Amino acid sequence: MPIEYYIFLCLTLFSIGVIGVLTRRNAIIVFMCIELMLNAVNMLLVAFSKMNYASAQALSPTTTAGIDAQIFVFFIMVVAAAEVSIGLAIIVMIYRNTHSIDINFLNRLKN
Amino acid sequence: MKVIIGFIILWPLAGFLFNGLGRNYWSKKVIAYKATGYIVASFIASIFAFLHVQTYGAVTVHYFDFIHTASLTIPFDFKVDALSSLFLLVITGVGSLIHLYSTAYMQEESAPHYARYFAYLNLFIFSMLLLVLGDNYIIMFMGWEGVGLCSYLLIGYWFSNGNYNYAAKKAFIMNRIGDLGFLLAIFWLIAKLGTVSYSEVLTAESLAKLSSADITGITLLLFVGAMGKSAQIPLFTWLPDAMAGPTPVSALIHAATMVTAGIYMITRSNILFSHSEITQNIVAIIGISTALLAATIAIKQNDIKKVLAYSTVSQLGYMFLGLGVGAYSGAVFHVITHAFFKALLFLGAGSVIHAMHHEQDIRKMGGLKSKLPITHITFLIGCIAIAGVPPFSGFFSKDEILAAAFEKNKIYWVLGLVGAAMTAFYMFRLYATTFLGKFRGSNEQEAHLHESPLAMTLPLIVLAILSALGGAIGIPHIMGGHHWLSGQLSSIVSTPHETGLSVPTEWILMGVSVAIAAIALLIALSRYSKQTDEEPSSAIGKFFYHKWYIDELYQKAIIEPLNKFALFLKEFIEKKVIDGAVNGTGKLVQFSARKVRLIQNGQAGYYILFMVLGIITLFLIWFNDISILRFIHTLTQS
Amino acid sequence: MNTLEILFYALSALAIISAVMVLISKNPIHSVLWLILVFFAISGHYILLNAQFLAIVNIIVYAGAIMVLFLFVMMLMNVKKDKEPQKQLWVKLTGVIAGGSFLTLLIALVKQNTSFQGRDVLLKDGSIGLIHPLGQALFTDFVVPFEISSVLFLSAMVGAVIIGKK
Amino acid sequence: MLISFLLIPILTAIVLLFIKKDTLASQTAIAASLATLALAVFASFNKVEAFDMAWLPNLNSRFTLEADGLAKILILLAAISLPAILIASAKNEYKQKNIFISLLLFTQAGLMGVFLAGDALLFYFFWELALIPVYFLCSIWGGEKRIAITFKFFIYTFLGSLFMLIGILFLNAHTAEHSFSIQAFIHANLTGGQKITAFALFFIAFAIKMPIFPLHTWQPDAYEQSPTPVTMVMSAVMVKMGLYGILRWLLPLFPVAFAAHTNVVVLLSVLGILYASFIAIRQDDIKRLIAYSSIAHIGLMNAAIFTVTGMAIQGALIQLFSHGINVLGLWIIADILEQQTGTRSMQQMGGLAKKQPTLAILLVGFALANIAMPLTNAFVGEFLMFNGLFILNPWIAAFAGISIVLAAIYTLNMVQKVAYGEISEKINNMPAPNKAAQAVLIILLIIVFVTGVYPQPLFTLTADTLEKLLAK
Amino acid sequence: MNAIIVSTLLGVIMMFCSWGIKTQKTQHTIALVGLFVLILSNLAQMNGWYAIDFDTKGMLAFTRFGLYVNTLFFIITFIYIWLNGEEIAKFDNQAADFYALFFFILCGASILTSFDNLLMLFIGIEILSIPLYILTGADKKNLFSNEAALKYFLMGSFSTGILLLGITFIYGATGSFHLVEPVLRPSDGLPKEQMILSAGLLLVFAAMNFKVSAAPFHFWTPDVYDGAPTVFTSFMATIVKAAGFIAFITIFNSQSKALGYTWELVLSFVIISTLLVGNIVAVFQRSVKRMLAYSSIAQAGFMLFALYGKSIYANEGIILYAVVYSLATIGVFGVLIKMKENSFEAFNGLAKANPLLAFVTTIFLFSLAGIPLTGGFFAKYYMLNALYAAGAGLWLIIIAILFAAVSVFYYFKLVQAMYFVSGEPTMHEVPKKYTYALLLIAILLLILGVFPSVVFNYLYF
Repeated sequence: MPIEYYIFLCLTLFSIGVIGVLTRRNAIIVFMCIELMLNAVNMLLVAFSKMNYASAQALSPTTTAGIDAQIFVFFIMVVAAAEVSIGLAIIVMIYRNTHSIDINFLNRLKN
Repeated sequence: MKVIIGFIILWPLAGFLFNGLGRNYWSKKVIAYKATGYIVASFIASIFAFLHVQTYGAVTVHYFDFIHTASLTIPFDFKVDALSSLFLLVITGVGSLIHLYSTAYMQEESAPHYARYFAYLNLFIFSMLLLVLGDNYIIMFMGWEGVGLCSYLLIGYWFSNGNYNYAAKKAFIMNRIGDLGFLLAIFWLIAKLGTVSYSEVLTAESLAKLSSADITGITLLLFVGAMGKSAQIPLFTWLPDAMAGPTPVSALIHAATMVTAGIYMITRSNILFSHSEITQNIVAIIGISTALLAATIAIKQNDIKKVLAYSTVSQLGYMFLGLGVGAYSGAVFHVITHAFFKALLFLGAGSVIHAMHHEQDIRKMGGLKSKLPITHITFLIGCIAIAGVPPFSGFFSKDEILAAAFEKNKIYWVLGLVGAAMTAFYMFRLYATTFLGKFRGSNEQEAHLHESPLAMTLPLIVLAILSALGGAIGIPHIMGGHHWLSGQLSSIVSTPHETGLSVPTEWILMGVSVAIAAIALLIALSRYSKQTDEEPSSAIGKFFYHKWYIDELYQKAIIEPLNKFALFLKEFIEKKVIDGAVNGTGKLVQFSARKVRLIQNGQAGYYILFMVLGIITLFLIWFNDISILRFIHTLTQS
Repeated sequence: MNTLEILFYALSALAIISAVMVLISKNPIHSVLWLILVFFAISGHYILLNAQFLAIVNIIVYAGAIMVLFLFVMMLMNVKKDKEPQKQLWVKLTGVIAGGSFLTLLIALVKQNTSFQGRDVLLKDGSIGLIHPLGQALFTDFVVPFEISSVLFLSAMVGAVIIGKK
Repeated sequence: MLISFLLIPILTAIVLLFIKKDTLASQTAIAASLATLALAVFASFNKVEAFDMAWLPNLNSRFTLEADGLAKILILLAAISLPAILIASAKNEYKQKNIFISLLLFTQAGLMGVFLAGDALLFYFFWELALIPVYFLCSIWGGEKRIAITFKFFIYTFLGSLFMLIGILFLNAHTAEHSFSIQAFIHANLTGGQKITAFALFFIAFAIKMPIFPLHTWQPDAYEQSPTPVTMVMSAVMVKMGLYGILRWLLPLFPVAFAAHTNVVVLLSVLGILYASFIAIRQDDIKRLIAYSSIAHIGLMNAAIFTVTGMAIQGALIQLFSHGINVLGLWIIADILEQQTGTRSMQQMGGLAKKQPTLAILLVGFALANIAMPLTNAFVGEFLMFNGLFILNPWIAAFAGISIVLAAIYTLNMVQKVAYGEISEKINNMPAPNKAAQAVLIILLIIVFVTGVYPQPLFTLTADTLEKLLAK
Repeated sequence: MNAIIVSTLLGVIMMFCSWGIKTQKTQHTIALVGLFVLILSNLAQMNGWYAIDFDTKGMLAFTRFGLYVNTLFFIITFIYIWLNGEEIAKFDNQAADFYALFFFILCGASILTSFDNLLMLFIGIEILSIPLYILTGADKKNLFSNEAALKYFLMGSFSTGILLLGITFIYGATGSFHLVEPVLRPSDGLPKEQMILSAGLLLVFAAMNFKVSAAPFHFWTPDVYDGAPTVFTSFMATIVKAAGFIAFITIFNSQSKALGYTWELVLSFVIISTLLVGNIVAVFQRSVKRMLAYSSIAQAGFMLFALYGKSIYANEGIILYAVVYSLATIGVFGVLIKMKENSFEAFNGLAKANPLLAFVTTIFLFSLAGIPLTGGFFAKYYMLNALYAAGAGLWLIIIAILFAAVSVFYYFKLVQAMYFVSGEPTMHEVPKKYTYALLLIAILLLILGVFPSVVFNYLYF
């Protein structure tokens, strides 16, 4: 499978995530869209990992080239989990105070 | 000699400092004695200097270097030669008399002001001496500006009066315009020759270095300076106004000495002037025009001092005519005789004014002949002298100029003759209206009429004698004299004026001028011994009466536009344009601050949108090689 | 077209369609569910790439833990079903255009890029995605970040405590 | 030796912060400034060693103080002006006067530093240091519109000096060892275009500081709004910083670029001279009048320097000093008038000659110096400067010469309105003469006339600078 | 390594303190002692003493520069905590938790000064950011604080996504997460095979710009700085930002020569827009806090100069700038904390009411504005020098200078309020000790204003 396909796929997902961030007002959905972006990146990393592995394997069959990318994905997930806990905590806090999670109403601070 | 010359100039300075600093401490008597004494001392020293020059010839003394730089050295040197020693005598001599006169004339002033007056007067003498003693143009210029300053201070002596202040300022500024010309001439000399000393500038080698354009330029600029100081067209209007000052001041500064500085300067640099035909013609034309213009105005004036003032302007015009036609010694001769009789006339007028309690309008006078006998006699002598009746001094000097003019150009002579006639006319108009007929003033004034004290009449008498006999120093050859003055100046004047006229012609010329003057004199006498001039009714009369409307013309054509221009600069250019631009920059920053901050609208969605757009922009810049940016980049890479 | 390719296209289509559905669902709950579907599709891709460990972790962590947390919070907030206010149309349009141009730009770059030409991704085979080599790597070469990521969790924990406390 | 020109004022200034009693503070300051003056006089007639110390090793910048004639004459001016100002304003009431005086001393230290610095970075440092105390002085003790006006002044000059900073940076980058010394700057390796760029960067700073038309609009406002003692410092000494910068830095560094810009700058300056003179004619506020007059004078000096003729530069060198003295005198008089009559409008004055004749005489004396009467100090300088201009171009000299007439007009206007005429109410209400200030004025006036009659010491003092400048 | 380990341990210790020790004062003291230990341990590493010595497998690389910067960060944090102990305690009864977060942040900062692998960069940034989200929202009842936290969090996560995409691209193109060698080969144009690589770098660039709040990725800054509790804004705007810059420089300085002139263009664009937005908008602010937020954007614009190219000035300059800017900002915020309101009017007449406080505030503001005699001047000078030494055109420097002049506008507005406007400042009681602490900072700034090299001389011994 040519790498470009994976790149296109992941970029598409990433961009959908971006569009989601730009078009939705619900903070949670926005946050979910960001998670989508991260996942798109994850997939791309794995694809690159396998691409590198493929080229390295041709030279040495026991190579572990590309493993770093998969580890990286692992760390991204770790970070994402931590981020989610904080993010949701903040969203809940806001909800407790304003009973809304609409980011459009978050404009007390401006100019 | 160094010491004597030093004394000449330092006595008046000492007087200035003494009177200026001690004005609150000395009594009027002390002040008067000191002030006069210093000038007399200076006069005595001047006599020594004069005699020294007569015996040993010209001397130059060096004191110190005023400016000494790599590229220019201006020594502080004094030079006493035939020309300056003559002027020294006139200045200190007439100066002493006028100081003496002033001690009585200014008696009404309180002591500090009295002292101030004498301080100014001493300072004036000092400046004037500086002017004539200097061995280079810079020192002359110092004196030149100094006398202008003193003139300013003395015209504005009664400083509470706004008009007087205005007159003083006008005098100073007009002088400054002339000074600018003088200064530029000095620059020109320095630029071309690198020196301003007479002994180096006025030599054949220097002349060789100057092109004819240079000479014309320099002489014209010098003449501009002379115009200002000696009240020639177009810078003459300050002089009549200068009569605001005390009358002795008018006599000393605005008749006898300062105003003749221009003649001194041109005579001093006559070598340059002789080499420029153009300048000479211009000098002559301006001189004769001024003479005529002032004479026409003088005919219609009713203020005793104004008449004399215009008469001075007119006589100065004559002197410039003389300079223009090359009769340098004639011009100097006229300066000297004029100093005598004009000082006399002014002092006489002062005596009249003193007696009349500061009434200056001749229509309110009349019949003073009997009340002020000494004043009357001396004034009459002055009038005769100025009218050019032989053998009084004015006749000789004026005639010398006219003869030279005739030789140069007949038109000058004719015009000069007309002027002479007018001079005789207005002087005797003045004399007749003032001294003859019946008294026309108030009874109160009549009751107080009195002859002036001795301190005032003594100078009058001395000056009257000088006016009468002063011509002796320049009796022309045809009358059997040997023209002492001309001989004196032969070392200064490069081309001593040897009249090329035949003896009969000269006699005829003399006769014509005397006849014309006599006729004018008689007409005036007969007309004005009984009556006075009323307000002029004819157009030309009004024109003369209003001084050709020249003041008004200057006001409308120069002063007002300049004032408006200044206001325009101040109110519009400065405030709106330049400061507007500066403040506008500040406002622009604030305005853009107001606008740009609106992008920060508080919406997280927008923020992220802008971030995405920002990324896109970065990509576009990076990958698409935006050519404008590349252009700017290459353009400014240094 | 072999099986792998068919699977690739099918999973890709699923992922993209679900992702789009996340965007356009009015109901937030539906969005969450669609997103879980996306994650499943991505996990499918991981399996396709023989990244078994990540596929499992993805399901467990993302679809399992994280998304459930999302769902949980959403339930907690009792968000009304289709009451979510929408942004103005032009804002949405701008967002779509911006995202679209971002995508176009990157795709254009990838297309121009020559270094990827002819390089393939190894599907199905390759042992690096298995748990054994990954674990080996994680505790040898990547032990430093592994340890340090604990700090991340610690701070997240402290943070949650600070914010969660009344 | 040289370092004490910085230390005395700075230490005194710090001490003053803790002296709360006004009279004691002012006496301390006067004593200190007189000590500085004594040092300055001594330095003027003796050879002084340069002071050199490592400062910023990483930047290759050294703490170098050195004094040639140019520096000495300005040090002397700064040293004269401060005691004069302090004595003349000793009676003035200011809140927290000790701090006021302290800031003045800081300014003096900054000025001294500017004149002595032999290292570009140090020069810039002091350049700003002289500005900051003035900012506070004007803003705290100034007139009604002080805040906005002073701020404009500050931003304007600060912006200008930032350009100079770029210039310094630029030159520094092109010197062999990244040095900041003047010598290294002179030998900087620049192309012609780069020289012009650097020239422009420096020139902007100096032009704003002087100021040259049309960058001058901060000045009249700032002078008007500042407390007069500060105006004196600004006008007598601070504006000289710009000219000093041109003589010390611009001319030696970029002789070619300098000569290439002669015509433009001279023309601009001459335009500015006339412009300022015309505006001065219409001023009623005595401080604004002096301000515009000062712009005209400074413009002349600038034009003279840019002619690059020995005579004109010589003239400018001594005029730096003379103008400082003259304008100081005028400002002291203006200050006395403002303090004693409560107004600056000349319309409301008049008759001073009757009320306080001594002051009126002094006013006339300084007015004469202001219009460069012969035998006053200003004549010597202006004469030489005009001469240089004439050698450059007679027409420009003639054009600039009009300002001689205009100067007479506005100065005499001032004299007439203030000293002469009927005695006005405000003048009539003036309290007893301020003897101390008058004594200062008399001393200054003596300096005016002595250096006007015998300027040779000033020529001797500046001879070495002139020689250096013309050696190029 | 010492610093990372010790700061983590200290963070944990502080966590437990919040249960064990109830008095705020003790917690404060422990935190300060901890910081002292941290500084010592870091110095120890600089002198070659390691607690644990093991191979990081190319994850971290400890350079003298990085370690020295760490020391400075710790010292500044020490000053910060020393100054603000009381203020932090005011929030909650759990100051220890905040201290713990500070230590975690310092751990993140230490990683950012020593990372040698993009993975560590990512983790470091996250360790730095996550506590910040919390600190921003620490004032739980305050809607502004809440809003700021959410905004910061959302945008921060978004930028993390961008960062990751960039890293992925770089990995795709080079097959490695290491950043040892310049990844781009120098060339005139853009070779086709490096498109993705440069795209990756650009995305990383964008994400880093976000972290250091450079335009057009600065939007979070004003709102977050404004909304966050002032005491934390102070920390956020200083250490955190400086650490971000160090990371930024580490990534790009080795690359910049290879990146060519398009890189200069991109950087110029960012620098100019950052300076423009920061300076221009700050002019119109009515709240001092918000003004400072914008000004910190403007300062970031200056710090970006260090990215322009590798030179000795860039390294020395960024250290100096970071220190000076941090000290001055901590000082200004320290004064601001004592104000009851954030408006300019609150400062009216401060000079009269408390001359010393007004004086130190003036020093801080001067330093921020870059007036000579304060450290800010040399900081700016070094940055300009770095810019020019890296071959930037003079035009960029001139633009920077123009904006520096604009910055005087708003900093001096505060000076004017304090000195020239009469009024009563609306402020809390300021303890003498507190003022003296501020005075100490001011004196430090003055020393740096005359002898800036004291900061980085240590770099060479």
